[in-house]
Amino acid sequence: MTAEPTSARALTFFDEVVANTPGGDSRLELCLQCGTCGGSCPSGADMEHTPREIFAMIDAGMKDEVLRSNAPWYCVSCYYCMTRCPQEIHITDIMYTLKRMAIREGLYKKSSASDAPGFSETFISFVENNGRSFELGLAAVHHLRYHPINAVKMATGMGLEMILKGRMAIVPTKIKGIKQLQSILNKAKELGGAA
Amino acid sequence: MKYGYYPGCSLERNAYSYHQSTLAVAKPLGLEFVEVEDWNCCGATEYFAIDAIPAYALVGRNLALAAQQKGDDKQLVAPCSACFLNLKKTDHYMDESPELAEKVNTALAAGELHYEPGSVEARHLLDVIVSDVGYDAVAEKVTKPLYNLKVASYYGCMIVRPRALETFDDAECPTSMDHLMEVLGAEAVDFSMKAHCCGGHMTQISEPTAFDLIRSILKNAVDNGADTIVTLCPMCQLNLDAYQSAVNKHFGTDYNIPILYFTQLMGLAFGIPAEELGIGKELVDARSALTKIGTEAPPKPKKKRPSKKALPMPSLLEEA
Amino acid sequence: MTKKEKVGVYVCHCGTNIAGIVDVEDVSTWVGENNENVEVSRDYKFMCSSLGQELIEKDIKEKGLTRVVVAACSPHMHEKTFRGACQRGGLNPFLFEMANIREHNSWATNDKVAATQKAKALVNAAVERTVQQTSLEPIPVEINANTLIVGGGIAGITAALELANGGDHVYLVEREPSIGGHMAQLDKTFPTLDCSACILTPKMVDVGQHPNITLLSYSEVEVVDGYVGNFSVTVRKKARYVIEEDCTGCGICEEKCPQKVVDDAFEANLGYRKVVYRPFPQAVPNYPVIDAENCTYFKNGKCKVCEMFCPTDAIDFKQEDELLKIEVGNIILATGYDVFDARRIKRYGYGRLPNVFTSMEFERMVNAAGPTAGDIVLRDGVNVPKSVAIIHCVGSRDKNFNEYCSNVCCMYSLKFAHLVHERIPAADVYNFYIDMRASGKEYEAFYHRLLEEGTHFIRGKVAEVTNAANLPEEEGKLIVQTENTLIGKQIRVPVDMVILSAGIESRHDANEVAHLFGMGCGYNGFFIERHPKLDPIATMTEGIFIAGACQGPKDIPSSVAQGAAAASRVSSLIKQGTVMMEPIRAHINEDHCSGCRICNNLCPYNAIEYHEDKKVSEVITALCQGCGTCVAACPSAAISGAHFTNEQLLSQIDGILWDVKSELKMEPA
Amino acid sequence: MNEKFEPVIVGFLCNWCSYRAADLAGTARIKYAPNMRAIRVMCSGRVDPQFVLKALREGADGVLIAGCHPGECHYVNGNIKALRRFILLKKMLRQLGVEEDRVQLVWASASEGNVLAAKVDSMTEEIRALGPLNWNETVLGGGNGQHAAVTEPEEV
Repeated sequence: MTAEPTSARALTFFDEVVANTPGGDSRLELCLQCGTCGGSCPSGADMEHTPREIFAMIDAGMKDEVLRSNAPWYCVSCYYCMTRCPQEIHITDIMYTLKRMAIREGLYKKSSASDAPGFSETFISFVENNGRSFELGLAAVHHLRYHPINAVKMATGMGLEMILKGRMAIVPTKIKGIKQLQSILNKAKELGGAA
Repeated sequence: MKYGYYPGCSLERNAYSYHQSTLAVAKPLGLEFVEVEDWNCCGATEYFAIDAIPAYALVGRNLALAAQQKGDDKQLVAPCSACFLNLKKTDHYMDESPELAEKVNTALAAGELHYEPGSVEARHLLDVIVSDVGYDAVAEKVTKPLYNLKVASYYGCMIVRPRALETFDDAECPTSMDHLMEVLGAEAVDFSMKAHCCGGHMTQISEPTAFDLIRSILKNAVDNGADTIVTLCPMCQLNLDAYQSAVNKHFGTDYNIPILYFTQLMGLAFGIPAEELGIGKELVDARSALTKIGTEAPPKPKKKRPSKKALPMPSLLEEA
Repeated sequence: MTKKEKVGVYVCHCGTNIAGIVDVEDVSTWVGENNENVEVSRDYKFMCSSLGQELIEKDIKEKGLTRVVVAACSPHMHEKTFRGACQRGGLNPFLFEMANIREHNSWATNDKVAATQKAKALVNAAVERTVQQTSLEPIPVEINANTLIVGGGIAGITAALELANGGDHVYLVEREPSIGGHMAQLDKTFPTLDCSACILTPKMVDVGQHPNITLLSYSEVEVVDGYVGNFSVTVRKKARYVIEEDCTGCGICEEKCPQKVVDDAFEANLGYRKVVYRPFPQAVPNYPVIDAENCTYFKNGKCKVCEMFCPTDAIDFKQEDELLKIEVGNIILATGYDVFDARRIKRYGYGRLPNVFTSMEFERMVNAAGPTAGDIVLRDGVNVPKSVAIIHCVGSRDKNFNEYCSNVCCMYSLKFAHLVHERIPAADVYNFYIDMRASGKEYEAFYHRLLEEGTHFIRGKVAEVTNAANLPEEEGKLIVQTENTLIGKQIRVPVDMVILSAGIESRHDANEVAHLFGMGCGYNGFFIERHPKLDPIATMTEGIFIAGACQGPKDIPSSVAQGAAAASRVSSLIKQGTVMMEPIRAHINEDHCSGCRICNNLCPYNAIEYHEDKKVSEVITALCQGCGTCVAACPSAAISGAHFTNEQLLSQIDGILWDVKSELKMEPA
Repeated sequence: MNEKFEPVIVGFLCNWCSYRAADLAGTARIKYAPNMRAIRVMCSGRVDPQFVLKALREGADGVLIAGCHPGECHYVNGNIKALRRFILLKKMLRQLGVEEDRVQLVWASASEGNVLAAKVDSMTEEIRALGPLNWNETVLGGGNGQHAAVTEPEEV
């Protein structure tokens, strides 16, 4: 029997982040604030807050600021931080958690990377409808939504070249078991939570 | 050697040449790849950003299908680094967290599927070639060595990291593809940026960020005298190849270095015609670089004798 | 029928440490009322205070107590204290028992009810156990006045001189050809910047010349037998191929030897040495050794230049290793540390990028007697760096390598910064640190001095060192990439030279050495001390002491202090002449022994002898260490382990389960 | 309020490693289940199987044997002997119809207070799940007082 603490501490933003990070232990509480992550991050120079700063802010309960930061959206999943972290904190996974929380809370809209979730959402909408990703559709929809000028550039420049080289499909591929996949995903969405 | 094969969405189209060349070199190496029937997208780096359980379930479906299909072997080969990592990570986390495994399986049950963690082992194509086939067996198949060709081996991220997943090569300074290139007769150039990020999806989110990363990789390869950069991931190839002209425009540079798949160079060395390897589909034309391939082995570069005053250079850990 | 004893029970509050969780009054009252053997039971604020101890003494005398139980902290903390109180009261100290209700109970839970219940069980068990205990007398062991010291670094040197000056004989065994250890490699020492060699070499000479010190350099301990007071040690004296008696240390052989190799020991890879060599000019002893692995003669059978030129015919290619047997009473281990191998952190480029240096390389570089005669230059040996980055915590404070702080790197990194400022005044010096740790005497002042000298301090653990330039000003430089955590920005600092402040690691063979001496290594490979605060010098094995960095990372003053402390501990034992050993030994009852000999092979110390004539086994008390394995194994229960007898332990089990005993068992048989 | 079953575990801790590990757990104020009651022995090799059986017979729901890590035994290899006895003991418990998990072994060095604490926690939960032992019913059968064949274990 592990004794219960005499008075339960109220759940903090920190607890929320930890609880929403799947795959075992996030180890977030171990952060030494050494900056290895911030120094290693390929897009760290363009982040409004380095991962290290984000962790300090999580600890300080600055939920609004954290979920509005562009930092999680600028994470490229290169896993340098996670590999180098002297405390073996699961940094990349925490970044994914923050993205999900930002979407859930709607706070990403106030972020300077406000179109990043859109990219992810467009991407998965193709996956959910076809079972496969669809680059042309993704590029077109994403750019038309957020960067109309880029869309024009795409259609005439690199994108056109890709199509000419046969490297971009004009129509999406659909898997046979799309219904099966959709029931799986729908069930998964119902289950929710982190794990 | 028989393996399950998960090509992933990119290999269907933008990286079709990777798919083509993979199958072309698999044959002489005695590798039999059985494609997972009706596989779906792995979610790349996007699905995890939206919703965790569906993201794992998405990958879970592929693992379940692979497990159903596999014969006596539990190996599943993925040529794309992102696919490889997602397959491996999902299996690993399901194994580590029974709670996650339960949720994923509840979702899979809605499609009458089930996946037991550990029943499929995801492997990257490069790992299979260097570890299972081995350098010696590859060397035996070389009929047209890539003499004189200077190659920068670019690994990117998701094949060597995170270390928690016990990768087959070093997370910071991988060398397996460099050795492979040497076995093919090419010269592997020093390449500090070999495991750095290609920008990933940043081309879609913040071009300046992505261009910075792409440029630093191109620059380092060119600075070290590389004729070509070889890759092992469709995303890396796409970013370095398709965005090269945009990067040049952005920085006022004039890089013109072709980006090939390592399987394409293997094919060439095995004497397979370039068309059958999908060479020519790259946006930065590889032909001029490939004309550099000579018929005779270049003389071994003489080790420069250090000056009398020079201090001894420490050995590397592998040499010690 | 159980005999009735008069047990005194004392439940300690330990301030609130115990009383805050355990209802000590309840425990005391309960045991007094429920255990018929208890004569008196009390609770008291601090039992270990003199008043608490007097309470025990008084009760023994006045109430005629025959057993004493103190429920307080761990016996490892205060068993000795209370045994003393019993003895003063006139009770044999082995009729005393402690119940650990602090470390094992009040400190381990917040549940007051459960803790009180558990305390009752532990106290009751102790009472039941004492009833079965018998009077024992400690075993006196004579102490051999000779001491073995393993390791001739500054800690071992200090210990050796302390003991030798006191008139006792010391065998100093050193693995390398010379004593001096890591300190001999250093240039200046922080924070006072004394020249390391200037303060160390006189001590080395003293050791070499001391009549009470037998110096066995280029030697290693192979076998350790015996126990405190009487160790028997076998030392392998490796072949030097130089006859010590004939060698004058003139150095001609070294000068004439045609074969040069990189010196990966003393010069830390930065310089070369001959194949017949002394690690450094002031080596003690001053005889050279021949490195057989690289010697042309040993490889090809030709050369012998050294032999040809030696004026005293002191070269002997046929020399072989010698095994020496020495008898000592105590052993001090001062085996030092290894420097973290910086090549393991690939992202810092050591071994790949020429102008990345390790701290030990830099020590040799700035040393006037080193390969560059003290000039700070790049790997080409010519160019002088205009900017230098010093990276702290290389291999330290990192779970991927070593989790702990190496204790000395911050300070020597400051020293490096100072030396660069001193030798290259125009150079920019950057120190990349996580936390600046300058907690020794005058250390903080040294840090302030470096602030004044204009060192750039950047708080951030370096992410990587690369030669991949992005900007024109980065071309041809090493770029140090990190987050400046104080401004929250990723930065890239181009420099000419990078120094990696490598941490301290336990010796690579620390585990084997620990095993050889019958003691333990902690998780990180450092030797385990008897108590981390109150006894960092002694080990769990009587007669074996540790000093210096083999116990944990430490700087020179701390190593010297530990070396002296270890000598003083040994001196004290020598002065006592005899040591009292706990009488926890096994004994075989001949009448019950069936002569099955199961115990013979189980004993790890070969302390059980079989008498063929009587068909019984016997324990040799002097060799027995009291582990009790034979006691547990004896099928005829003929072996008893003093102070841990079956009766004592079975009673303890009975007592500990007072609240859950099954009904059936409570009934009389 | 529903009373949770609180198992009682007797712990045999070796003097050099695991007893000190428990000391360290306390010193570090690691909180763990208060269900284990420790008995100090000089070495895990001293743990006679009859001690374990005695504890189970007298009402303990589980027994934990804790020693130094293999290779780190203060008495060279007493812990290996403990391990061999432990394996035989488990076999015997199976024959007696006692769940194997009621007797567990852990290696905890003097610096591993956390390891010992975690073991006590996990073992407490496992035994809680098994429920009370009730030796009389389980082994003696129906509490008729008949002694089942409790043979002395084979020595190793």
